[in-house]
Amino acid sequence: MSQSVADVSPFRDRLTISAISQYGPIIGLVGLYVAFALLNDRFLTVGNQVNVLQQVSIIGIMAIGVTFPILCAEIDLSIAQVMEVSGLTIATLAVGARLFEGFAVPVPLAILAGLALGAAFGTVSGYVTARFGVPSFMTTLAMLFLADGFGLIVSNNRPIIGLPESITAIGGSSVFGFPSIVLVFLSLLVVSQLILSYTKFGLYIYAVGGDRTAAERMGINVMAVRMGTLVISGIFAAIAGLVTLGRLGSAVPTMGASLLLPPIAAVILGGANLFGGSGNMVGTLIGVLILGVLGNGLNLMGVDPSGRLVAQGIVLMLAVLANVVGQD
Amino acid sequence: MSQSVADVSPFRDRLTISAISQYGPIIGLVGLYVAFALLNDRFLTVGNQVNVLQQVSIIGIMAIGVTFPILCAEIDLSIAQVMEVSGLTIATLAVGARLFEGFAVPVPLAILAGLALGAAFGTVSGYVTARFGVPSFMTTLAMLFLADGFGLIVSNNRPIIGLPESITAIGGSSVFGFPSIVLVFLSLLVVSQLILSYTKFGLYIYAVGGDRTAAERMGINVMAVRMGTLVISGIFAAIAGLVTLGRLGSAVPTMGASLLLPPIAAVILGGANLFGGSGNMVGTLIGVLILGVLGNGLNLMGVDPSGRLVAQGIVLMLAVLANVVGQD
Amino acid sequence: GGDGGDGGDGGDGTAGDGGTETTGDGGDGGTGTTEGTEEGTTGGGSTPTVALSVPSLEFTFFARMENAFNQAKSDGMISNESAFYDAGNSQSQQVSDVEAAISNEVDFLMISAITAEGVINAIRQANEAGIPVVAIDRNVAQGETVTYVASDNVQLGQRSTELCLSFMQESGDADTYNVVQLEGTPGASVTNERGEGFQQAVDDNDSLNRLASQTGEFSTQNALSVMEDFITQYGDEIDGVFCQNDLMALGAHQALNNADMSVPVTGIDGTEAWVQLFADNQYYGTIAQLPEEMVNTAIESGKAHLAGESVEDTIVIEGLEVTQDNASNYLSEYFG
Amino acid sequence: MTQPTQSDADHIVEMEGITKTFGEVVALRDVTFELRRNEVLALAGDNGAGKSTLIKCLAGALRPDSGTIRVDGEVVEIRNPRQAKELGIETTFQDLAVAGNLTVAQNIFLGREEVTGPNTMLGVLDKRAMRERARELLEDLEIRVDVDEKVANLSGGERQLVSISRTLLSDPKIVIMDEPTSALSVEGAERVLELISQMQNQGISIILISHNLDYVQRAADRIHILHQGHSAGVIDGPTADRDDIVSRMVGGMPDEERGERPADV
Amino acid sequence: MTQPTQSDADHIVEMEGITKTFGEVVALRDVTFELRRNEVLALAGDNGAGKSTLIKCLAGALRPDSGTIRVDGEVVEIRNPRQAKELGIETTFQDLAVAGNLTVAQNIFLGREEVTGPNTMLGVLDKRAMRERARELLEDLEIRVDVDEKVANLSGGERQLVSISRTLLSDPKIVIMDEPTSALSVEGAERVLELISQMQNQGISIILISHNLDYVQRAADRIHILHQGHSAGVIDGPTADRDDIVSRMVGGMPDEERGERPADV
Ligand SMILES: Nc1ncnc2c1ncn2[C@@H]1O[C@H](COP(=O)(O)OP(=O)(O)OP(=O)(O)O)[C@@H](O)[C@H]1O
Ligand SMILES: Nc1ncnc2c1ncn2[C@@H]1O[C@H](COP(=O)(O)OP(=O)(O)OP(=O)(O)O)[C@@H](O)[C@H]1O
Ligand SMILES: [Mg+2]
Ligand SMILES: [Mg+2]
Repeated sequence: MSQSVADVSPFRDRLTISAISQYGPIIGLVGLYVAFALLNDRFLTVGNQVNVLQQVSIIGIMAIGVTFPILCAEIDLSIAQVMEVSGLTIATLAVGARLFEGFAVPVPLAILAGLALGAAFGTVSGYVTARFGVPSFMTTLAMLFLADGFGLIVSNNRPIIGLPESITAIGGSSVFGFPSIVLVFLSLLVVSQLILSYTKFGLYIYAVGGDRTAAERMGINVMAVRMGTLVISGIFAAIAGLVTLGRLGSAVPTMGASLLLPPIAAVILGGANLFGGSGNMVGTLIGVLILGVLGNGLNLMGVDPSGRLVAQGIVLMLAVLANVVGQD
Repeated sequence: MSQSVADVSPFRDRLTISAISQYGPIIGLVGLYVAFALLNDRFLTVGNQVNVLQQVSIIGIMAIGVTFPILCAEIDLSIAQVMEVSGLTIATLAVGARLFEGFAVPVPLAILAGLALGAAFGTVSGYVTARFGVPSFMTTLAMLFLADGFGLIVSNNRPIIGLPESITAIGGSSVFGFPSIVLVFLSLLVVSQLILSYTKFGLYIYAVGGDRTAAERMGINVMAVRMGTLVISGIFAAIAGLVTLGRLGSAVPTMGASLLLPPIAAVILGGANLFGGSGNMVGTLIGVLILGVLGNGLNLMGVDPSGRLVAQGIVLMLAVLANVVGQD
Repeated sequence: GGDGGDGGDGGDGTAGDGGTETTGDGGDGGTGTTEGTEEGTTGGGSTPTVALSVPSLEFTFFARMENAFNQAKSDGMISNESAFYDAGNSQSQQVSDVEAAISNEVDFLMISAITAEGVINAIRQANEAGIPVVAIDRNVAQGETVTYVASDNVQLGQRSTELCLSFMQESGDADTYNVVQLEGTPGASVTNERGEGFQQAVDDNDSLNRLASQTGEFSTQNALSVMEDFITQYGDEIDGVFCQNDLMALGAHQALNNADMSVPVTGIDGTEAWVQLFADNQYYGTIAQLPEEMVNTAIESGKAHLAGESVEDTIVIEGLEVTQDNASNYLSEYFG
Repeated sequence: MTQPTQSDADHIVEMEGITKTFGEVVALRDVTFELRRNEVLALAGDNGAGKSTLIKCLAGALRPDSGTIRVDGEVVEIRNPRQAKELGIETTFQDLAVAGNLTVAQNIFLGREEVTGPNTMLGVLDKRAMRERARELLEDLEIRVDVDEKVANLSGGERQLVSISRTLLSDPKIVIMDEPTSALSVEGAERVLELISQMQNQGISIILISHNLDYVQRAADRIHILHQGHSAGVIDGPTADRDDIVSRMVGGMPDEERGERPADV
Repeated sequence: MTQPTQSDADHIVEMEGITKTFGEVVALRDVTFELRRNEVLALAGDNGAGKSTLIKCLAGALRPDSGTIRVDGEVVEIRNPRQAKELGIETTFQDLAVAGNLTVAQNIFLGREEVTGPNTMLGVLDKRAMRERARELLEDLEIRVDVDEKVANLSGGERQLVSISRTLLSDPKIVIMDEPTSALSVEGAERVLELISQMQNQGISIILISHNLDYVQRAADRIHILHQGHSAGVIDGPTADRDDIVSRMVGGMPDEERGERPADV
């Protein structure tokens, strides 16, 4: 908030928004890095760091997506199931299996259909929320059930293997030795941060998230913004489903299991306000990394499952505390 | 808000707070009852209705507990795991097994220890939240991991059977032909609603949930209130764990699985604001019943799993829409 | 220390080793296949109305049960009002499912419990309502049951681990073989039992060494991440991977593949997708469970009980060892 | 009602028979309100008289239970503030509509950002230009706040000034100001009064709500008084008798005027 | 600083060397402020001068970066508004501290509810009694709002009146009012001024912040003026020259006074 920074031009206000959250959460992350680097020699190897990135990419993509509604004081509980059903739809359509037995379509079309499905779920919950004022908690919960049911129907509840290379390459290949899934994740992150920082839509998300009534009175199309954020999070969930196909090499009907809380936790861990109006993608990245590094480090150290849970609890608490203390 | 009602004395303002939410959600519930009564003859039998109550009791008790933090603009993500670890602790202590091999304690002491453990989790997350301003989303997420880990340690990952009658009777016996678990649930509901409506603490929860800064400036001990709500939700989760022992007839290390979302969903479905300041226990009861009746009705009709999920999605969406339309 | 729960019940049966092909239905079980008619069961008619409650259709295993159940329905083995319940992995939901079945007054109830102990009261209610209970796949800890039809998870774990050992021995000679285990959801009885089988195999075979063990929570994705971390930590030390289910084997395979490693991987369940992968890997395998047979055997046992015949307490359905050799047979047999 | 439509030309806004209730609270009952082209019309009344409710109906923040609104002679339905803005109606609300989590510059431009490239939702913000213009604007108005400060951090008066400065950026036909000077210092208020007369000179028609009768008398051509949700008459501004204003605010329409339409409409 | 402590008896509040910065914004720099026993002291200054910041430090809503506060001669640390209340300091904040989701009666009593039985957190509220007293109180003050209405539904002025009526219920030694009349009609403001003089008669010491110089001059014994975070002197209220006030508000402490302590402290 210094007057002197005021002239540093374009990048300046990304820093402002971040300033509050960004330099906080990073303390927890750095602490984790230091701890694990001291405790385990393989942790800091390039290979392992690339692994971590790879492991967090799916959660990361979903976290980016759900950052939009959270900034707008909405929530999306359907991301895990939308991710699942979209992935399964792309797979079954491309292979021509299960529900689409004999109706194989070209890969690009299958992908488009999957993304459109994700967008459709977001559109329905977004519309009901924005138009009728039903809390997005409820509308997206309904979508959670719907998407889950559709997933069962589409896949006939069995894994699909033998996916075309052109699909699995998106999330499962290497580009100059770097995992493609990580590139997808990071590109989406950058694009999303640019949208937030440099477009009207991004600005309006903060405005609506901060004070919906004021935003409405200042002439913002609040309905469109609220709906838009849920559509985006649906699309991002679908993209996560798409890259999961490449990461797993197959489409598994349970691939969304327990993928609801981690993305949302990453967003909050990254300093976003669950009640809207503040946060950003850089924070989300940090939150995603904290969760990923924590899991990876404990795996490397071979902690047993119960010890692992206890350690996760304690370290998480310390990390968030460090973040908050770091902000003061 | 009519002036004429203003004099109807003591009960009056419970109606005020409720008026907004209570008469809304009930439309969805009534609609469900009518639909299932028409579709299935066994649905409206006394036996089945008692069943429904029995089925919702555990979720209901957790929902009551988590209503407190939600009204106060906090959230508790640890309820399912706290429920688990408390139940397991009571069971192992009473039987003297696993971690407490050979250290059997009298049943009342075991129960007290379990409830104290639940309260302890709430105290830790509540303290860190209230004192350092770490969002309760994060502190209770940390507690989720911790409680989960402790649960595994306490139970050594294995179910405990052969619980003393005096423990299982609390959640698993009948009183005049009425399931004891339902009585526990309804008594807790009444007590909680009384606390909300008639005590200073209850009033302060609404004040803090509505506007924390204003409440602070008006001289309310905001820290104590925020912390208090999380302690309460920990204790209620522990009580849920206790009665689960009676309902299941044993203590199972995974008994909290997928019990996070339903209680919170019930609270929101009951018209409470996720962002704090409005809602009540009557609403929570209605929300719990909507979820319970929906599951029970679809079970009775023998809808297949995918159809069931789809139906749940659609009906839930209609129910929340009905609620919102009903409020206008 | 009352370790009452974990699957000790099924552990005894253990008839001949299961390398055979087990064509046809219900070959191995104890009871004969009483195909004939049933005289006057309740509910009017020879086809009883039954209910089958399973933990979660998220697992293909139970989806196959559902298919077998529906098949039995359309074959007229059970009435059309028979209901299938999916508990969505929720303990209390399963209790509710049982209660729904009881209020529907089914002729008998088949249940695969999420945990043996979680349904004690539900079973008691069924007993009180006079509804016979057949336990499938997972037993119940207390209460009256007609019989318990299941694979033996301890045995499955041991056999799969030993299958992995035999692969390791085939692929290279060594004094000791380091195996890593991917466990299921902590606290779940299957996890405990399969883990016990793994431990037995390690104890029984001096050449087998447990290198590491971590939970993959039965999920492909978690297994993939855990396996990646195992590879980072142990690298070439890993000689083989035992997964407590096939979905995790898919994840382990993917991680090994990405790391250009080729070591034996075995799972349990006989999941279609995993078996399909065998085609080009001689060191992959699984011990397949045969849910179809469990359901059919359970229905027959239930009908036999209704007909007044006596039924054995425990019927073990042997797991079927599936490797590259019999993969295509297996697939065409069960996934047509 | 007997008035023929010929008067339309004089009135840029005509609100007729506006009634608005909240539950059993009647905030406005059958209020008729007319704003002449290019005049400054003050809206006065005791606390809770219904002033804010009335202008909210015109600004699209509330929808009346009954009554018609004409803007430029045409009957309009104003469903939300965006529609009001499309009709050229710009409003400063009493409970300031500002986004506390955004900066001063962002608030000033919110809803009408300058973009490079096509002006869609995904239009790229020209932040530098907006910051520049915001800074100039604030300097013009002698408002000493940093354009990059978050509005939540401003003092009460500063926040009000930001809210007012928003009206200057658009090109409105009608400006509504609900208590624009309530938190301002004497100098701040003076500047706002100047601003109002500048806007009038530019041909804008203005509705001003204020409890400060000095300001009202200085700025307003006419004064419309509300009393407990009813119209209490319209009187001339500069020449008005202060006691008359106050007695209408406190006691409502004088008996002699009751039943007839105010003479000067 | 050369002043011996003997003056303590006269001053119920002494704030010395108060500095408060927000990031790089200096809201208050080395401000010394003294409130005499049983006086009405007005705090005046341009928008953003630091008035609200100063009284927030005394009310426990903000903690100064440096400086000492003495109440009744004793150095105190006021960590939160509850501590301020314990010291007998009751405050009406500029951005009204009211709970919009609670009723008028609940707001009036919030933090000092009447309970039957022991007065703990679980004390049982005596709702009927509170509603009765709230109704009487509002009637006394001629505030026409329903005690069961939610405060969020009130008009701006009504909300302000509710906030002010809170001060009457406690038994404060010091009352701080930050712009209490900003949203009030002329009559409403009159009533508040009366209230202030009543409180003064009861022996309460009062700090009044207002931009309305008429009200300030009528009510205040002395006027303390702030200019851009610095003290711009203290002058006598009723006899003050209005131009002097304004010039200090706009230009700060006159040169001749600079460097010396205001004579009349
Ligand atoms: N949302 C609402 N719900 C219930 N009553 C309301 C609502 N909004 C306004 N009112 C009531 O309507 C009446 C008129 O309110 P309004 O805000 O128009 O008054 P006002 O003339 O602007 O007063 P002020 O000068 O205090 O701002 C008041 O009695 C108020 O309590
Ligand atoms: N939380 C904050 N963060 C940053 N700056 C702040 C904050 N609070 C106040 N300020 C700044 O401190 C200065 C003094 O603010 P203060 O609210 O005390 O002014 P004031 O004298 O009460 O003005 P007004 O008459 O407009 O209410 C202002 O410039 C304001 O922008
Ligand atoms: Mg108003
Ligand atoms: Mg101020």
